[in-house]
Amino acid sequence: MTTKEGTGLIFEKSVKGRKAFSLPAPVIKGKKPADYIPAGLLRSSLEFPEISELDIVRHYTGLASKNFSVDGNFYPLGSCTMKYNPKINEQICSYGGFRDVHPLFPREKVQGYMSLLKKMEGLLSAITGMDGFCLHPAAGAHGELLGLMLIRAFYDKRGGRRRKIIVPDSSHGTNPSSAAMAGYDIVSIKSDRDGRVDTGELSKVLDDEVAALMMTNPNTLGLFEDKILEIAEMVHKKGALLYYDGANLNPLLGLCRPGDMGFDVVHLNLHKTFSTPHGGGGPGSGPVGVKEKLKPFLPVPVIREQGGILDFDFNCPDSIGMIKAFWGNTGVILKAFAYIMALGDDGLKKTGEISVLNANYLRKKLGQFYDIPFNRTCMHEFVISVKELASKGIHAIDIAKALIDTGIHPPTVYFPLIVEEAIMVEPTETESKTTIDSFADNMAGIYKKAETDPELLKNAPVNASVKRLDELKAAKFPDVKWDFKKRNSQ
Amino acid sequence: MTTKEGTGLIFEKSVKGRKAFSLPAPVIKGKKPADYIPAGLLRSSLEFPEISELDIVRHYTGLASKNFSVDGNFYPLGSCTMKYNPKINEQICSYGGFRDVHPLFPREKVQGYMSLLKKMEGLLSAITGMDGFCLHPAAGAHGELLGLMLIRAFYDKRGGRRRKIIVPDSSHGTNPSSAAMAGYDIVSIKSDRDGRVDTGELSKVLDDEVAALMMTNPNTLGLFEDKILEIAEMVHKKGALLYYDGANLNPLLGLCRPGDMGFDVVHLNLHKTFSTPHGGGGPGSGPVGVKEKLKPFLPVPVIREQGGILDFDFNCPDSIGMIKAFWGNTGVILKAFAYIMALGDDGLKKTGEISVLNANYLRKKLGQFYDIPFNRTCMHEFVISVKELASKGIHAIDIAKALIDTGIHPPTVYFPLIVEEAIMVEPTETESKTTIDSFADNMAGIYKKAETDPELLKNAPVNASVKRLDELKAAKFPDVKWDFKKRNSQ
Amino acid sequence: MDYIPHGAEDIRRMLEFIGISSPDKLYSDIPEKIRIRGYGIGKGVSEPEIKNILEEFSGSNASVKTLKSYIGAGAYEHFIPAVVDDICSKPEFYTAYTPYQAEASQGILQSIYEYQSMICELTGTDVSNASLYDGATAAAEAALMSIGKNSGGIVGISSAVNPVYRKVIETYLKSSPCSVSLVGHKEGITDIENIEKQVSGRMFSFIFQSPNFFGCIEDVKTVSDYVRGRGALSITVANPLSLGVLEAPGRNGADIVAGEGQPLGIPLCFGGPYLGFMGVKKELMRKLPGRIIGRTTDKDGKEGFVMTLQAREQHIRREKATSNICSNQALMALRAAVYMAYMGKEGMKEVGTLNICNSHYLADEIEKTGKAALKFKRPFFNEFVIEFRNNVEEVFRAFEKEGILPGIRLAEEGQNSILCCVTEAKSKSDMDKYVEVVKKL
Amino acid sequence: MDYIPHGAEDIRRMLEFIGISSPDKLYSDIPEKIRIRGYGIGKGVSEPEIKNILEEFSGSNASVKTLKSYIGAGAYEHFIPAVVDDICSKPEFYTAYTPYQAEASQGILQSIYEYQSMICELTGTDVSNASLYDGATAAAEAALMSIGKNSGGIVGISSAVNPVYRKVIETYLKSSPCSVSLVGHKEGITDIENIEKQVSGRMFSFIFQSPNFFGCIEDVKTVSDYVRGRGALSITVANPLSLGVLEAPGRNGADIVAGEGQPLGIPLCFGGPYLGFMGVKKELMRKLPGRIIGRTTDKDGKEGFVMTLQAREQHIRREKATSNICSNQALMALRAAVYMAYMGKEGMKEVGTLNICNSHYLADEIEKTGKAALKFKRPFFNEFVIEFRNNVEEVFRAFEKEGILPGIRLAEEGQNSILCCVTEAKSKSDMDKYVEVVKKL
Ligand SMILES: Cc1ncc(COP(=O)(O)O)c(C=O)c1O
Ligand SMILES: Cc1ncc(COP(=O)(O)O)c(C=O)c1O
Repeated sequence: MTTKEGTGLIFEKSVKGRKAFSLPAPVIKGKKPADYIPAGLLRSSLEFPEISELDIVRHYTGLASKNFSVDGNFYPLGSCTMKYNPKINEQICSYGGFRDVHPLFPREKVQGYMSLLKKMEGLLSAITGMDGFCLHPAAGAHGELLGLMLIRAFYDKRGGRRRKIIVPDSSHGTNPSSAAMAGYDIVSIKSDRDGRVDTGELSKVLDDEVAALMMTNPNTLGLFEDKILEIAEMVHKKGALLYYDGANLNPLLGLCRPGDMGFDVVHLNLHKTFSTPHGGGGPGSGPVGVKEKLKPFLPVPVIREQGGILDFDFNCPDSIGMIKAFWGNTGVILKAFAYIMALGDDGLKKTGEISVLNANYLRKKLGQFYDIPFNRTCMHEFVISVKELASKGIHAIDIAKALIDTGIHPPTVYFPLIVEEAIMVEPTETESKTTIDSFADNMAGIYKKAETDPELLKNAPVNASVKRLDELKAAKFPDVKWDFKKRNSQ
Repeated sequence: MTTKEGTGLIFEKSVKGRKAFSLPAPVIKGKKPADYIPAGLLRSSLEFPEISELDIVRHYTGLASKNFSVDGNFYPLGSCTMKYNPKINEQICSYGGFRDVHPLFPREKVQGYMSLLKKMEGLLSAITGMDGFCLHPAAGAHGELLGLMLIRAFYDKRGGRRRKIIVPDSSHGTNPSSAAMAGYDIVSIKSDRDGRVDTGELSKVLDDEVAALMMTNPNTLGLFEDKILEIAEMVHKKGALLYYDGANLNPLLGLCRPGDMGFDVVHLNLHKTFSTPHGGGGPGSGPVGVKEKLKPFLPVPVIREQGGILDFDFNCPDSIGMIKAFWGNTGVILKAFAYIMALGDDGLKKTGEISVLNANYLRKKLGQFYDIPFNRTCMHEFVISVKELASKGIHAIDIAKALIDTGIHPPTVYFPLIVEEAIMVEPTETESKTTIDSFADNMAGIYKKAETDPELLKNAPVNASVKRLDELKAAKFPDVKWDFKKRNSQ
Repeated sequence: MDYIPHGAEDIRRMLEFIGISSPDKLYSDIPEKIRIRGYGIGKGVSEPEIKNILEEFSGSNASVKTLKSYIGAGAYEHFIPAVVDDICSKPEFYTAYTPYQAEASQGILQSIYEYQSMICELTGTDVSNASLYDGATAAAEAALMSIGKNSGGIVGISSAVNPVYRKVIETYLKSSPCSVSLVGHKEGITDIENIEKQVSGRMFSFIFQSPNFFGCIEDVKTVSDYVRGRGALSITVANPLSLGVLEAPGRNGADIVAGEGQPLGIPLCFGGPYLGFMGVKKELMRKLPGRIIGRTTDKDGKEGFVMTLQAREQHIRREKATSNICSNQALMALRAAVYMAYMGKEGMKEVGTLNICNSHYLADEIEKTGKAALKFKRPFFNEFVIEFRNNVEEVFRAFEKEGILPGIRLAEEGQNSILCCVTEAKSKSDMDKYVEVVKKL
Repeated sequence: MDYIPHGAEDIRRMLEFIGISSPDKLYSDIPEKIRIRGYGIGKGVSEPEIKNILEEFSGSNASVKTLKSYIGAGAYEHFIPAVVDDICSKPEFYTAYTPYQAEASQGILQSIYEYQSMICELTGTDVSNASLYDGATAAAEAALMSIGKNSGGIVGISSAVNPVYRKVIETYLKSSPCSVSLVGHKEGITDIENIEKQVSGRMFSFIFQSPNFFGCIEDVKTVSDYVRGRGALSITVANPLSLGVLEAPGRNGADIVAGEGQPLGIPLCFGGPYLGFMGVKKELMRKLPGRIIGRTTDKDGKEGFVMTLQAREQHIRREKATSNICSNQALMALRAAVYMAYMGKEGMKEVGTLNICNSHYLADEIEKTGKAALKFKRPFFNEFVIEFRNNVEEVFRAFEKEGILPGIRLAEEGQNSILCCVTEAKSKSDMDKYVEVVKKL
């Protein structure tokens, strides 16, 4: 139930003298910070809210009720693989022997964790066909950055630094951005008429300065890059490497492996393919896998058996160094590990298979009304274009907002950039036919509305906690924090 | 977000072949029940729903969003003490050493539990001024039944069975009902003009056949029975006993004790006074405390030190026997124990004090608009009457339904029975002035609406997941279960 | 600590509004004589401290994770799906109360309606209530339902009913004009001839359990037919988890099916909170104790749910109510509802199958050792009585060494008998360890 | 097992609709050559089994519940209020994703706006982002913000900065035209003279930490004044929990305050997921990496929240973005937000006070034994370096016997030095046990 309590900022609910916290008494009565620390270093004031425990609970209960989520809503957010997050994995993560362990505990006291992480490296290697894995990266983009650093180190070691990274124009924004962060120049290539990497274009830009081609396969249109073996050969021939953005691995589970396609570096998104929750924007986990020749460059520490126990080895002369404090988002990795072990060979294969079946079923359904520019057998997702509705003044964003009113989270819009008025739909394998059918019905209804009563869509949403928000205003007059001073002077 | 998924019965979402469950393979492959059990004993069919794990999660997420709760809403349900349920207590209850313990484990393996329960008996005795406690009863009414059984056993043992129990007309329905279940005849006495036990009336009915007078103090009008010592003397003089319905103990915490008032038997509602959640209707816990003379009759088993450990003693010749399998709603008791230990003397006193302050503050506020028949300093709750609004066609139920539209759970209505068109308000000590003020404002607004636009109230609620429900139809044409057969033939 | 929200300024302003100087001015009704100065239970402590204190208590208990337990006898170790814990820890459910205001409580109401429907289907009955305290009190309430309020008579109970249930029923009936007659079992199950022999006079009802206390599956139909033939109600106490594979008692003639819902996703928790369930034939609907949820429509004709048939209840009927029950075990009913939906049609069958197969595997393997034998040669579900050749004390010592709790002692059924329970929570290797211990006796 | 909802009939109907006979007909794009037959990782297992397997892994780890740990060094054992766990386990929060669709995500958006506000207030800065991966990468992002994309130059780092952070910053900067200069500390804190001496050329920024790696509180003002005087940005890595009592670096001249948010209610969890936070001066707003949430209004003028200033970000700016960050640590930011609200104005002060008082109590008591001494005589918050007379191996052995982890070894700062951390999670009796061990050395 949406409650009044859920409205208003927590700062507006603050009342002098109220408190929620409960802490033990100090060891020595009456001691104050000033007894130990020079006054000049101590804080003059802190304007935090003052609020009771119940009021905090009500505040966030109210906020929660204003949020769509996988547990409450179909969430076909393309490229994000918003699949069901199994409850058992949340439970596992709360075990004391996982949750309350300091990362710097003596290794012999954390062999449970060490062997789990080691096993996880092996599982991911098996699933991707790579030779080694690093679990440190905190997200996909972090994995990309690491992957590109590895590529850099590889060329540095060999001699002959290369300065370019090729990305298809359909690639995810993090790809060029990570490459830039890793110090590379970006070369973008156009997709071909089928929506795939254009080998002609590729050969034009593939020169000795190219360090790597970054690809997503299936690509962001949901299409499998069927010339992948040819592309791999082209790239390798030029002495360049092939990078795999694993955000879209889901449909290939149990079917084929990037390692076998010729990829040299791979990152995975455990928060997509392996069902760990996205947490309202994170945390994620973006492990990186490499072929043998890149293994020496992996970040430290590396898990190795030493003296009868599994230990962290920091002594790797060719390593690029560290990319994160400690050893990765362990709590996330844990859940993905449980997921993989639970599914096993059979469950993973079925997962991939049904993600493709669901997407194609839905593609056929939506294709009855909507234009699907690259309309052929897809993998786990597909992209609609609503540019034909522009004449009615209806854009992808309007369709999205209208969906909110049906209790469905909108698909990704305006991505990939190569499709005008793009709506990118990924149902995932955890959604039932019933849910998919009902989504298709809603989309059909919206389509009809777009033709007959476009104003209605322009006004959507009307059932959410707010109506359409003014993003321009937000960017023009940034209000990005509460003004505590103003409040005090009121 | 209320979702479409939350609508419809789980049976309507069932689709052949879907499943959520996940179980290990049998020990010996291929074995079936029929290999061990005669066919005649085996089940022919079971029409349970077939539904996926995600769909179950969505189903209940949808249902949850249609429910008011303390975490989401102010819930001033009189007589029920809907106070905040501390999260720490929920956490504690999930510890493996509490949750995963079989009640028949050898005693020496469960000394943590045994000593906790023993300590809890002591704490409750201290809080009520009684000499002994039994933690077995599962709720207040169960405690009442036990209390009355003890009284019966007491007279049986002494010789001279008595057959009557006196209850005030303001008493809770469970009081007469429990007394009847315990085999007694019920004598109801009218309250006096102050809303309290009328000592004149009492003396008229107090004869040698009376086993006990059951009282709630403060009574259900929220008034302290100020003649309690006189009443106790009257009752005891007649050789009868005094029973304390502890559902309203909250305001007296730290202030005074039923034992000191002269009560011989007491039951408490841990799910009220001691903050354990009400769970949508339960579980509760209704421990019973007695004075020395009644101790021999307490149910078995009794916790006692035997051979260096705390053990259960089943060998109590005068005991009335068992009233529940095992030893009470331990999981509930646990939370109340943590609450009492955390609050201690100081916290409990403050709890009582503020529950009274909040009620009187709110009483004064609502008294500006509403008629409060017994309008004097109250304890933790008070009762409004809206009988004057009857001329506009507005009844207590209409006020209640209008409150739903403000996001507040309605107070108790039509109880106690001695107030016409009663609305019984109990804010509890965990609600802030802000929340109470906003409730008072809403109540004022509704009052004005009752005068100016009564139709509006008759139509309430309009913001809930359903409009006003037809209770008469429900009782006249009882539809109390899904018809699985009908579904199958559809 | 405490959970009071007010700052000093809040309190000042509230007192001012009331027109008094301090909160104790509100206590004028309370005789000075009985006022106290604290309970002497000590000062409160902070959240971190209370956590430490309770962790210590918890740490002094063994659990089914630290010991391998084969103890059943009314409370069972079963796999609890994570989904059950997750859903039932939603505050929208657990911090609500009885759905007195239907429009603000559709979540709980619908969940209970669904619970009732599944209990009816599982037990083969027409009406179920929204829950009772536990299996034993549910059986006692069933007994109370069957008797007249004023006329004497007898409630028969099989001696194969859980002895704790028998005790609770006896306690409840002590306040009634009726008495209890115990009917001895015959080789582990109820025997009609014994009812005939041992119950004379007006019998209101006969209570038996299936699978019974010894684990044996009763012939519900034969017993019910006989009992109903005598004009009495047939009351079956059933293990709901067994009903995924065993025939519904209601379909075999039981008038009332009651029992303990704990096996349906409820933690052991040292004995409670559990769940009393009860399903009855249509004719008994208006005699049912406790809450009942019904389906109806709102003003606009939209489907919705309400508490119904309240005229039976204490808040309306007072001393004439069918029962005094008010707070019940709704959250546990929700657990059971989620569990049943999760298991579904096939899962209920499968989990029942695992219980049967596992328990029979262990029983067979024990017998093979030649060191012990099944006491009753009857079909059983997940419990059985095993009689050891060795002295039972010695048996327990041997198991203790291996961290195994082999079952509970059943002195009445033979010197060296143990009631042993095996559910789907035991693996083959667990059971093989059990057998190893037996072999070495 | 798997999480596929379809029954066989569902699949049949879907295939039929698509017009194919089996799912593998959808794979025509995939070269036969690369198709595999399973990974060889074995068959899946059921939920109860996976639970057992993971319980076993968990059981092979020590935890701060089974050992008394005085280890800090970048991750801290603190009291986590139950409310934090409760709220952050609401599926409405944790099963959502980045709030791309604002109207369907007001809960998350508002919570982050509140988080940003509190981070700004705590650090004394004007703008905060919605989170970064962890403290080390936040420091590295701060360094990247400070440098020009194309021109070379230097980022100075104090050697009193956590060595792991230094390593991560170095790795990040390797891809840039800039290099890192390490500035040696002087008796535990940063020394301006050393910056002058050890950093020559164009300095873009100087990074130091307070309380620093040795626990010592830096003189943020003096360092910042000097650094800014040289035309560089002052970047302070701070422990947010210390800022309840210590002055906000932003008020003492820091341009960027970044760090590890783990102390704000985030479990240790063997090193992650944690929370990188960052607050900056207004002038740097458009250079901030990561997401920023802003307040705006809807069509009806009602207040609401959106992601804003997205023109800095990768999905719009691609290679020209301020950073590549996409998924971040939003749920951890929520934990921090709830923690900060729970502690509030007074609680932040009180928990800071407890850390100071506890750590000084232990330090004093250790020194009193005469067996060890503080390495640096500086004000500290909850960590300090202690140098033992005895050989450090022997010291560790003595503690191990008592189930105590006394801290981590700090070889670079003296043969027998230990970095010891004491938070509010330690009681007096815990610390007295520590001292007992020292006494007996
Ligand atoms: C195709 C693709 N690549 C990379 C990423 C980046 O992953 P992350 O958000 O975990 O940094 C995403 C995620 O949105 C993606 O969809
Ligand atoms: C005054 C009073 N007495 C007794 C009871 C019965 O308690 P329970 O619901 O726990 O059986 C109640 C609860 O509603 C009550 O308010």
